[in-house]
Amino acid sequence: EDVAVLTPYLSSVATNEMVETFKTDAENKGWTVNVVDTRGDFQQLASRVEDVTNAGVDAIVLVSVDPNQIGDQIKAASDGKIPVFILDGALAEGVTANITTDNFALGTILSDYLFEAIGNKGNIVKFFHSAHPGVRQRELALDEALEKNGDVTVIAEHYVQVPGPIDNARQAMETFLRQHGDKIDGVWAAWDEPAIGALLAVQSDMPTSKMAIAGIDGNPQAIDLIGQCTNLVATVRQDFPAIARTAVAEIEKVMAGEAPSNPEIFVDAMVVDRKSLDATCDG
Amino acid sequence: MLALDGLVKRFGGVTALDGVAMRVAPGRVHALLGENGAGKSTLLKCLSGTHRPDAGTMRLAGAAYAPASPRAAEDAGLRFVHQELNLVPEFTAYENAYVGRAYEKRFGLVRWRIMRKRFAAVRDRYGLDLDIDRPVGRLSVAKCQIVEILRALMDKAKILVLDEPTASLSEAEAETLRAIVRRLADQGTAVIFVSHRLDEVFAVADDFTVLRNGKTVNHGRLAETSREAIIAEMAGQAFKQRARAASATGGATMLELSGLRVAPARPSIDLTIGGGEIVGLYGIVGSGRSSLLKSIWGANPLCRGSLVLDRSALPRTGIRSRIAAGVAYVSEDRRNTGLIMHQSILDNAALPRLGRYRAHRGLPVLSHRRLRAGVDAILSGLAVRFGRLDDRISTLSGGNQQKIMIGRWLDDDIRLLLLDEPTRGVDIRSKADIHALCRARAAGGAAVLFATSDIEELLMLASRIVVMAQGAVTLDIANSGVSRETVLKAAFHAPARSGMAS
Amino acid sequence: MAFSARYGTLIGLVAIIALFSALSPASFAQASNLINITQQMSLLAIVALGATFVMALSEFDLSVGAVVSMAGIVSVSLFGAGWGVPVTIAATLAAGFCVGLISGYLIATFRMPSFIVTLAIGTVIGGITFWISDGATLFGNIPVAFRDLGRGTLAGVPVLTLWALAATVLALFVLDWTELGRRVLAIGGNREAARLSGVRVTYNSVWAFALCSLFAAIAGLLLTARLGSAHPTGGNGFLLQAYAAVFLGMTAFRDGQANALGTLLGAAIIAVVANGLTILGVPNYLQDIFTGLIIIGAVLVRNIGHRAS
Amino acid sequence: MAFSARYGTLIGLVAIIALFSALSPASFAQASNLINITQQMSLLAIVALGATFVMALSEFDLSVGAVVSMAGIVSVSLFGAGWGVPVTIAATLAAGFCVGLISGYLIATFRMPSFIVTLAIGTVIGGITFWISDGATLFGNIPVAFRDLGRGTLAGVPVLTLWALAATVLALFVLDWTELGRRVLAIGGNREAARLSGVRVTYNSVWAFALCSLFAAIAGLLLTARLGSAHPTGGNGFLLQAYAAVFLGMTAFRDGQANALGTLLGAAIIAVVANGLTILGVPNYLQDIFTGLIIIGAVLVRNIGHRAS
Ligand SMILES: Nc1ncnc2c1ncn2[C@@H]1O[C@H](COP(=O)(O)OP(=O)(O)OP(=O)(O)O)[C@@H](O)[C@H]1O
Ligand SMILES: Nc1ncnc2c1ncn2[C@@H]1O[C@H](COP(=O)(O)OP(=O)(O)OP(=O)(O)O)[C@@H](O)[C@H]1O
Ligand SMILES: [Mg+2]
Ligand SMILES: [Mg+2]
Repeated sequence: EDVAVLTPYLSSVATNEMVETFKTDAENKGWTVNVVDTRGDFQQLASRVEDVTNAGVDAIVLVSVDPNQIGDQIKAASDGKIPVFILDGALAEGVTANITTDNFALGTILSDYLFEAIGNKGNIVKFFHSAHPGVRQRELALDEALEKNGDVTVIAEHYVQVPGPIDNARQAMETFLRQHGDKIDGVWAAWDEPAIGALLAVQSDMPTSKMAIAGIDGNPQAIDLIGQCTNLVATVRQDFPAIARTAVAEIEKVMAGEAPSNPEIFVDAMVVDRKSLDATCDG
Repeated sequence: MLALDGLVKRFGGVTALDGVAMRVAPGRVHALLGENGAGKSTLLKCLSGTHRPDAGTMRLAGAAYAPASPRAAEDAGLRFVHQELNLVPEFTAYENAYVGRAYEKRFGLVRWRIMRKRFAAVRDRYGLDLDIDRPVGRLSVAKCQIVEILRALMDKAKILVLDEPTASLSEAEAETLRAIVRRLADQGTAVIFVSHRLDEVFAVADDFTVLRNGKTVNHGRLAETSREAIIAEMAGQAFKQRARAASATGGATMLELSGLRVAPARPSIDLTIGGGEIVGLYGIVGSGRSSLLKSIWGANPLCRGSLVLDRSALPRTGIRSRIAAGVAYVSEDRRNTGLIMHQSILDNAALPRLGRYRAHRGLPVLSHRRLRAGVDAILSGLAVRFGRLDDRISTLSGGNQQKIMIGRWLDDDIRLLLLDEPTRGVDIRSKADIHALCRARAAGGAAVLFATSDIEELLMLASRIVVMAQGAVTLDIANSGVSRETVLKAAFHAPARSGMAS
Repeated sequence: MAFSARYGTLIGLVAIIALFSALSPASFAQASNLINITQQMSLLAIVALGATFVMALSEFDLSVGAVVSMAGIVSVSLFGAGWGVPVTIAATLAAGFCVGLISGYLIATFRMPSFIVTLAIGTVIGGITFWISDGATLFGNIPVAFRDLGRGTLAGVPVLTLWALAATVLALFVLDWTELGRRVLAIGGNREAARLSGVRVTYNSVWAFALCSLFAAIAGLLLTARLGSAHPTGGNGFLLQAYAAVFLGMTAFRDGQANALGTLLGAAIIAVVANGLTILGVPNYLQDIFTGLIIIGAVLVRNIGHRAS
Repeated sequence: MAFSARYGTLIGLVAIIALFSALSPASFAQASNLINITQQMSLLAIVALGATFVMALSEFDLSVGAVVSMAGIVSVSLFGAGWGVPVTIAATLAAGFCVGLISGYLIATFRMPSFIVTLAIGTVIGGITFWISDGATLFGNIPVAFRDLGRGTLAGVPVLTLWALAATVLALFVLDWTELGRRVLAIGGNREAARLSGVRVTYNSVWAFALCSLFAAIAGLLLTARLGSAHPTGGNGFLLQAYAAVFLGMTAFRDGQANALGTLLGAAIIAVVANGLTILGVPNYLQDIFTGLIIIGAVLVRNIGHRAS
């Protein structure tokens, strides 16, 4: 079978991991997988969906896409009897199934973990990027958590620039460290790359700091850094391989003429921290 | 020393050189003569390695000579001053002299002071006047020409090639240059000299070659021929230069400048020109003629003073107000401020009067048919040699470009014609054509104000002579029986601080 | 001039199409796919045609991407506020036009470099767009009448294709048949010579920038109609592609001057390559590599021909 | 020339610093913060200094961002393959240098527009980078000795700042004191004149492009050392900022020619604005708006002074 995988964010670590796992699993099943990246361009994404629809692929997989952004093209594909699967996106008309982790839930897990790590009290720095719909959900979850917990305040926040999120977050964090210094108790990063950037700033400018940094995604570099007992204490790992594997299974089912087990399938997330990594840290 | 035979060079359909032969001897000045478009510059560009001839042989000191690039030509000992300026505008004069050759260096580092010193020494040795620290983009055309000449004189050349080096120089500088050329020839350098000023050619050159339509039509020693014979050979027919102009007397006042200052520190200028008058503006380089014309044209804001055209005052600045009032202006630097070199002949010729070629009066939509017809009319009045209207204007010979630049402004409602060095680089016949155009405008009641650095032309065309020095008017007299000496004296006259003397 | 020098880039496009047709006769070389390509290239073509005006002036406008994004967000916001289709379109286009007026005014009056001014203006516009949208993708409340401006077909031709054709004709007309266009090209060719010939440099420059932004705003509206949503950075990807199209077009005809037909050709090359490589199922990284090589090849065909002549 | 015309952009920078100092004396106007800014601007400065060479040639190199990314990925891959620090650095720099050689060769020999060639080359490089890295962020196996090239301080000055200073001195030196630099500037000022005067246009142009890519590769290595990881598109954000810095610098001194000190000044303006606005805690959309306005203001100061004189 011919499967087309399309995404505007292939250069993002999380998206890349899903695509790679998907490719491996699907190719093991003997499918031909064609990956298309449009570098954040939705007009291009729409065009490429049209192309693969015209080329008559057997299934279309959209990764990290909000289907509302290209509603007509998805509808055209499903009208052409091509099933459309979405990884880490949302549900909309024409979508056969959306396999994802609930981003709002991710945000809540992160916020709760971080608040507890700083003793439910203190100042945090927030790194966010509201242009990405999933990442924005996490931000909304933080807002809700802050409302519930009046003792935690956002002392500074930074809108992370993409591309180059690590360096950008690092520069902002350096600035915040000079400005607020010891007053910062924690760093809330909407995904792991800014968390890594913040950590690099802390390591070079305030190596003795005890502040806790946490992010989302389970980025391998972040996990590595957590294992090294740095200030980066946790990441909420979305199980991207599981998302991808679930998608392969669902596609297989649909191609065999069955209905998907559920139009919206949630894959669980888990916290990765020193404890879950069995890291032994002193102090 | 240099022997050329059967050189042929074609550009698409145009045959620029069609079997040229020429012999240049060391220690002699060789004049290369011909009308505009005859192929002089093309021939020299074959010598400089810019163009590669399609056929023919070149021999230098007996050996075959076929430069693959300008660099190869330089290495062979040739130095060029091309007709068009080739300078880097942001660089100073002395750095321009080093572009394309080895800089003075130590440990790989450029030694600016030594370079400056060496260039200044060359300038002083040849007695030329030049500010060498200013970026050449801010020098006048004439000064740039001097930079080009000095660059070619930086080290001793076997052959020095000068393509119309005096076209933008005034009498004094041209005289200095001629002296330099003689001096170099006496020291053994072969000089190829292109000029449309025949007096100058007879004064400086020993031998000559005449080109016509890309062919050598005659060559020999200048001492054995005459001015008339040469003119006839260039034109292919006998051609009589018109004698001195009958001085038209001015009609009613057309232009009146009073208390005009182009900049706060410059002297004030008063000048009146009547309808039908042709006023020639003479001065040495930097005397302020171009600034004055530009100010009248409204291109440089006036600092002070008033400007009245045909009894109605003109605003201090604004070119369009001048155009609306029937003024036309031709700049002195066709390459940088006159024409758009990479656009077509059509585009260039139509630009000032685009509004004429509308399909309908009320709509700003052009009719290409009218455009072509209009431009054809302009060109046919000028005897321009060209291929197609859509060719780039840069493919025309310099003189033909000049004619288009003037011709595109000429029009029946012109009341004041401002010409800055209008016949620069133009051959004798075309010069006569341009002069005839001026006279026809004047006869039609227009006032003509032209700046020139050519005294011959000044005395031949002007009905009144105005001389400027250091920004002020130092002479203003009717042109009857005026001698060269009177004019030159006024041009070197240091004016009283307050301004006008006459 | 040799044939390959004169029509080199066009030959390049034909060669690319022939190649893809040979490799994928069943999918690429179908009429329906070729028609679809004309639709896919249409928005890029409109943005690039706008950029052609400022390139004719020998300037840059780096705010076009931001203006495309802005137009989308502004229009959906206005629909959200209950405005009707015609008023919303008019207001959005006016906003786009004004952006160009401001850039053009700053650049022409103060002789500031257009590269930096328009980059800065683009940043400002991006901030404003973000402010209006809160950084979120906006959808919903978009009237069907508006959406139909950017989808569907008319007599078998995609509506977007018709818009792009209209934009091409307009740009061609302005640049070749109006005084404004000829004057803009003259300023682009030699600013000082044009000024001394009586061309109003500021006035004409401002128009060129305003038209450029206007075209970008049109593309933004059509993009929103096509997608049914507006993203605060959704148009930014057009920037480099649009200039690539204009530059490809400048090598195509008329010896280095920006021109409308050339720009259309440039946009077509970019769109055909993207479509063909996707249909062939070439791996993602190879697509990038091929795209780059094909574009260089397309220009090279022409320039080698040019050198030979 | 009036003082404000001569040093306008510098005055702009001083004014910006004064403004931020007044608004945030406790955080912005601290020596430690100002030193930190020099570190934050350093990589941008290095990329921009490289771009200064091609701008001196009056050309563009749009592949710099891709080369920064490539250098990072290549170096981490080589470390992963067990190569030592010096060899890896040498190989990466050589790769960067070669990219410039290729672009420069195509542009100078075939007279292709640099904008389109370097855009295409950048796309090809991006594809190759993706291929090597599989699109993933690479980390691990990076020797500490290498990482220390991009972090920490030497005698109280951040190491990165020292690198940027060295790059500035080198660029200044090449452009102002070597024949190569002067020839590049001559070609940029008047290509035809330089050619007719015997300057080897191709040779010198190729050098300018090669140096530009080399500087970008250096920045890519330092970025990797600084972050301890390499991302396949991590350097792309430098592209527009680097040209913004060069253009700001061109308005700063010397009447419109690209120059090293000006570029450094341009990079400083961009870095100071980003730092100051972050410290003031201005919301992100307002940061964009202010950044744009401040940059326009910085150029305007100079150009208004210039007009007056
Ligand atoms: N690059 C070119 N492309 C096409 N035609 C050219 C080119 N260069 C010169 N020509 C043509 O060759 C002919 C000779 O031109 P050339 O410049 O040699 O004349 P010239 O004798 O120097 O005239 P002038 O006295 O006006 O300088 C002209 O008809 C000109 O139009
Ligand atoms: N753009 C400029 N910047 C600075 N000085 C200038 C500029 N243009 C002209 N000048 C100076 O003003 C004076 C008058 O120059 P102008 O060009 O009017 O003289 P001119 O008599 O026409 O000389 P030329 O024969 O060289 O054209 C000269 O000293 C010249 O150096
Ligand atoms: Mg000539
Ligand atoms: Mg003059």
